[in-house]
Amino acid sequence: MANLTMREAVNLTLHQEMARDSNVIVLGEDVVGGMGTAGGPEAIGGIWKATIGLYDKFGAGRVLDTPISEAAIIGAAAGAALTGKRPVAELMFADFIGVCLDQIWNQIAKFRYMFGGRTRCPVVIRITYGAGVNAAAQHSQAPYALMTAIPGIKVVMPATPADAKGLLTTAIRDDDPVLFFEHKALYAIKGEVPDGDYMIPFGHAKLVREGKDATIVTCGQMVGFAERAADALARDGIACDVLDLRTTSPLDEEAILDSVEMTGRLVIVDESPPRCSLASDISGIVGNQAFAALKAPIEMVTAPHSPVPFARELEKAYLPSPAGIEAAVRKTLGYRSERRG
Amino acid sequence: MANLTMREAVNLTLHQEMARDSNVIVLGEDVVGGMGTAGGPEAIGGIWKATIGLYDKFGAGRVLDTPISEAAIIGAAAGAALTGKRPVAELMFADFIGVCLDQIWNQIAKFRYMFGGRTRCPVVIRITYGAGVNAAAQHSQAPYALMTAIPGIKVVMPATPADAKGLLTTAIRDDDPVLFFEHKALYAIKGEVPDGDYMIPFGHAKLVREGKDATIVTCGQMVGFAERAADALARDGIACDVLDLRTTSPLDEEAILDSVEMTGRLVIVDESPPRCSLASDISGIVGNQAFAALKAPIEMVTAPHSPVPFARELEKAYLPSPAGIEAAVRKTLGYRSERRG
Amino acid sequence: MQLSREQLIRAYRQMKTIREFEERLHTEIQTGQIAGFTHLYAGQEAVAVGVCENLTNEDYIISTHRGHGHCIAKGCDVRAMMKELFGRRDGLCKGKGGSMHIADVSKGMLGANGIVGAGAPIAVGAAISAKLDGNGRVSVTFSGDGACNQGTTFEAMNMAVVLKVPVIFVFENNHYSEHTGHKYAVGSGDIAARAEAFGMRVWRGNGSDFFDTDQIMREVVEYCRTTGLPAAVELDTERFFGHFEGDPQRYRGAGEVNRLRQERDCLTAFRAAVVSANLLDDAQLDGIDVEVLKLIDDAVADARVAPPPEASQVLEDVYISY
Amino acid sequence: MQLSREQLIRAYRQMKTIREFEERLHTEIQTGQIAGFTHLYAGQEAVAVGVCENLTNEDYIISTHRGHGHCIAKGCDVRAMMKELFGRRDGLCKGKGGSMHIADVSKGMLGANGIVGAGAPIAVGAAISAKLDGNGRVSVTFSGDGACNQGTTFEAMNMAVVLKVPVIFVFENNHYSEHTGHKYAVGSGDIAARAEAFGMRVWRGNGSDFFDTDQIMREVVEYCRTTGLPAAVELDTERFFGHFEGDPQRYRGAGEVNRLRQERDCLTAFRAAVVSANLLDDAQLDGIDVEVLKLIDDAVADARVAPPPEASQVLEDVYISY
Ligand SMILES: Cc1ncc(C[n+]2csc(CCOP(=O)(O)OP(=O)(O)O)c2C)c(N)n1
Ligand SMILES: Cc1ncc(C[n+]2csc(CCOP(=O)(O)OP(=O)(O)O)c2C)c(N)n1
Ligand SMILES: [Mg+2]
Ligand SMILES: [Mg+2]
Repeated sequence: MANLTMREAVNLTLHQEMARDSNVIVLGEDVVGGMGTAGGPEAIGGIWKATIGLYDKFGAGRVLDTPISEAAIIGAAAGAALTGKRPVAELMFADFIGVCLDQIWNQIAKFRYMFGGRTRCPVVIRITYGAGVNAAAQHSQAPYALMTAIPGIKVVMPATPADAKGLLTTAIRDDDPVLFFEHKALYAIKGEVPDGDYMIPFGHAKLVREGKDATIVTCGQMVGFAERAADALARDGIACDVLDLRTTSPLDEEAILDSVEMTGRLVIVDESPPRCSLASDISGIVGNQAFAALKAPIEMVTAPHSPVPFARELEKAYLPSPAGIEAAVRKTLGYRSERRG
Repeated sequence: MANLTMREAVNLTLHQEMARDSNVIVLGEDVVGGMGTAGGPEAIGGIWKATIGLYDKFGAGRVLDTPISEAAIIGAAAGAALTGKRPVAELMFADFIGVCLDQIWNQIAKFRYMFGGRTRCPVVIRITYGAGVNAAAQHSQAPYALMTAIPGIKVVMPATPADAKGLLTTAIRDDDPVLFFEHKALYAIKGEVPDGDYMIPFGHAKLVREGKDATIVTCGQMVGFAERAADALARDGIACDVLDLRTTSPLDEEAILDSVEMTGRLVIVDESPPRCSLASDISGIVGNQAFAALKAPIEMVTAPHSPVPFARELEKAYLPSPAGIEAAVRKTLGYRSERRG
Repeated sequence: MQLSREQLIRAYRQMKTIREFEERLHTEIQTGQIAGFTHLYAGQEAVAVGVCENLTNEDYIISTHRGHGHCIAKGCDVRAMMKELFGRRDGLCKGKGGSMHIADVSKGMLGANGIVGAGAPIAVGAAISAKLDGNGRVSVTFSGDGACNQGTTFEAMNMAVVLKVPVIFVFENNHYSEHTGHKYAVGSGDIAARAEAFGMRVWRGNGSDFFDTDQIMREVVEYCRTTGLPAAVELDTERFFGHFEGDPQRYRGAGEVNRLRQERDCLTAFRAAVVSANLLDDAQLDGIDVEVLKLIDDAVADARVAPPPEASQVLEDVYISY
Repeated sequence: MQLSREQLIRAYRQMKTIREFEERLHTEIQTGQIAGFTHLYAGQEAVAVGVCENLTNEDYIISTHRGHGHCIAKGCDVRAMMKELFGRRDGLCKGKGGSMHIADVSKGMLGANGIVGAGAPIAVGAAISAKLDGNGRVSVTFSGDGACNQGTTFEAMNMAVVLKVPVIFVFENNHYSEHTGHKYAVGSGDIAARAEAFGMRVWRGNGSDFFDTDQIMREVVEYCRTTGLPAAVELDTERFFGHFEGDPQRYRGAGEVNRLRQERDCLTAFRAAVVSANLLDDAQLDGIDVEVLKLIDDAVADARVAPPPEASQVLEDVYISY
């Protein structure tokens, strides 16, 4: 075990996987840093420092610093994957999916299907996402629902440094394309990270708090928020299951349904705006498959239907909060059934 | 009244609105057709023929044929709208959202918000979408959920020629950005279209079949499918409310909730794959707000979690069918409550 | 001409196979048996074949929405291709891809592509693999005069120069993007000049002339293999059918297609050249024609009766494991 | 020099205002009062001012992530800008936009933009409006040496040529995109040549020299206004701070920033030129300096105590009606 930030955990995993498999390559904007400058390569080591040291260790052939051309970055990753590599592309901000969606949605996600199963495209796209650092409307979004909606890709949402390592290892070794979302507000959070080879299977949610009164389902940055809410509720004797999904595609329906069948009450916490969101997705599945078990309406705690604002006060109002989650749990607990049925 | 195809209704509306307001301009690939050829402009009149005759009538200044550069098309529409025009841009296939998402999602949808309410961006983007013509994975998608999820834009889904006219008129005169989805399999469908100035307000669903046994909510091409299912069920004495949403953003929650409160049973039909879909969106809203009224789990009839396949047999299996909708209604009617409560 | 007799025969057979494949599709489509959007390559055969004859089986190509010619030229199985277009279970892509996504990665054919401009960055990626593996392979991306206006094409060219990878940008200028003339839609009209502005070497040639194309491609492929650098080629060519099947082609000048078929047919030109130079004779070429026609006949006959996919297959091949 | 005394004073005041605005932000940001990502424009003032002094209030500009300078040069209210950066309710964008989205459409400033390359197509749209309205306006889009590798920039250039609209592509080559040198990331290294390859006229100049920039822009704006055609300008310039505030700038050569501040400071050069030519004297310029500093002082003092937005405002301004 080592005590690492999520940023360090990601970096360590990239080092380990590149050392393990010479087909793993890394590409993106400033993933080296300092190319073509007096300071020289690795002078900065990646804007997020997640790729630091890779260039020194593995060289320019496997660590490719690219121009500002996201569509070409993701497309190049696709082409390298179709021809035997395991590229790990970095998208500096999730909002930039806007300029490269085609390569994710219409190319990478569909190759295997369109080609009748006769190819594989093991691309990993690491994407920094989320609000909380006042980066405003075009650098703060959390578009994991948009990605979860796409058949053909897997979507990973680590909430801790250990999970970042375990899930990124799995992602890199996976033969399907994987989108790996790293929350920028979590980069500096520290945690114990297992040494050596560490893989976490996809599609298995993690129970981070246990309790029979209500179920809270969430992922990414919101896991910590939900834990704070659960801890506050626990002080009032209210015990919640808190499920960290870890991956939203595949989704661990079993774990969610098992918990809801026990508690009868569900709160879903989602950092994105509400419409066609992961919150509504899970609500739809649970409402359909655990209908009889539900003792109260499913509550969804999401961002509002608005872009992400800049000012501190506004961004705070935008993001779901531990207090908001707590209130939602109390609301669902306060519900008294008047169902006709 | 005139009996027109949806394609003709769209064309007529563009003619009327361009005649009415000189700020309305049209742009897109081959919206004129024949530019720089021996056959000359308007030789073809738009790949979908929806823009035919506009160039002859309104000239090159207002009908702009563009290179194959969707990001620049949508961006140019944005810039024209910020500076006083009412551009109507044509995106030839909804799948091409992949190459211009940024301009829709991060620019057009957010300008007013980012600029503190001190501007408007009245762009209309006409988008041809949907499966049913064997156009395969990259020319058949129905990504209205992706657009519905975006705060700052409105999403319109006409199901009939009359609605196409009434809703497109409203869209062009609206001061907010509007995405207008035209189903390619509906283009040749005929219907009565009101003459003259005809506007249909956004956010008002249309009840196309009435019945107290179950509610079917849908939009676009699926409206016709749902009607066929409802008609078949009616022959067995099962009467359904069929709601055509007309716009998915804004969403007519009232109409949906009113109907579900009466019937207690809801089937949502959605041409897209299931995850984070419009179906799940509505399921989440109804499950939360009409919980007590629900007598059975909400059923969602969607495409599977797969790309759109090419072969006829596969595409048929991919698309929701009237028979599948019928089965879902029967399933919800057959449900006997065993809720704990 | 530096080509052996075998090479000439092979080149002719390939071009002829593409031509007959497309001509036959054109008639089959009228019968309503083939669904979807089909873009025929007839007229441009000298490009596909002139390029691919200079490649090995291991080199990579990425194609466009107009992909049948590139597929055949790269060695894809013609019968499996035909079945794919008929939407059959044992089509090249199990009936899932169709015309716009026909592919055989095992042949280095990384797919037709329904998204104009999407192929170019993917080709850069294949060239990254080639460079890293040090196997001397090159990667070719075909783009039209329309595709050369798509942002991805430019990004890919710049990235190829920056990363110094052996990708060849082949621009097939057939003067039309859908129904729009290239003089209208391509800023300066000069596609190769754009590539040059990114700092790569460019070539220009007559894409309706197999020998010119072949000659240029020999140089280009040699250049890219030895330097590991990207290059671009603009080839002037003609399409003989509409943009897609069903296109009324009113944007064409009067008699334009007939004239092109008379004056700019790469097959006619090839035959004239090899016969007049006494390299092959008409009887030999006619013999190939017969064989090719038989191949296409058989492929169609096969495809017609081949079984369709099962409905359950719709959910196969989305993931390797999920 | 063809500029009047008033024009010289105005230009100096504008450049100085930008400089002091940015220098002050640099220190204010250390205090932690200003949130988010901030990209400072100091060093590049001659570009913004050299361009905008040749525009009218009615002409349009689209800016980048590094937008303060363009904003000020186009006449946006400096106090409201400062409040915006402090995230205040009556900031230029009500605290919703912040540094990367600062805008004032009423001044023809169509926004800073956090997405590299997004501005260029939008500028084409503004030029479409200008052309249609026949009002002689032009539209300017600023792009960096990094942005010139983004697909949208190319698409916009081609489209401007095709549609024949008066948009001016101003490329500010400050030699870095984030931490990467332009020699590495820009294929040929020659940005203007790319624009030229699309078929538009191009100019090149010294963007650290106000007079050179002004002179070129006079020609370019005149050209675009009269012909209605697009044009491009590549201006060589320098940024004095990091890419964003907080950037350790290890990619810089030893002493690089100091040297640039010594040798390539547009304000120093301007002062030397006008004083030595006896057009303005040091006292006059010093007087402007004092006024500018006071303006910035006041703006900061104001912004510090201005009220923040209400939480409820998060849902305002998403739509006009919904
Ligand atoms: C991104 C995108 N935009 C538009 C289209 C529609 N479309 C298909 S082919 C085509 C024209 C392509 O022209 P060109 O590149 O010259 O190729 P050609 O058809 O001549 O072979 C267009 C506009 C598309 N498939 N993808
Ligand atoms: C589409 C997109 N990709 C990447 C970024 C991150 N980013 C912000 S500024 C920048 C560098 C821009 O360089 P340049 O265009 O030269 O402008 P400069 O910073 O020098 O003013 C990058 C990569 C972004 N904001 N948008
Ligand atoms: Mg063409
Ligand atoms: Mg720069």
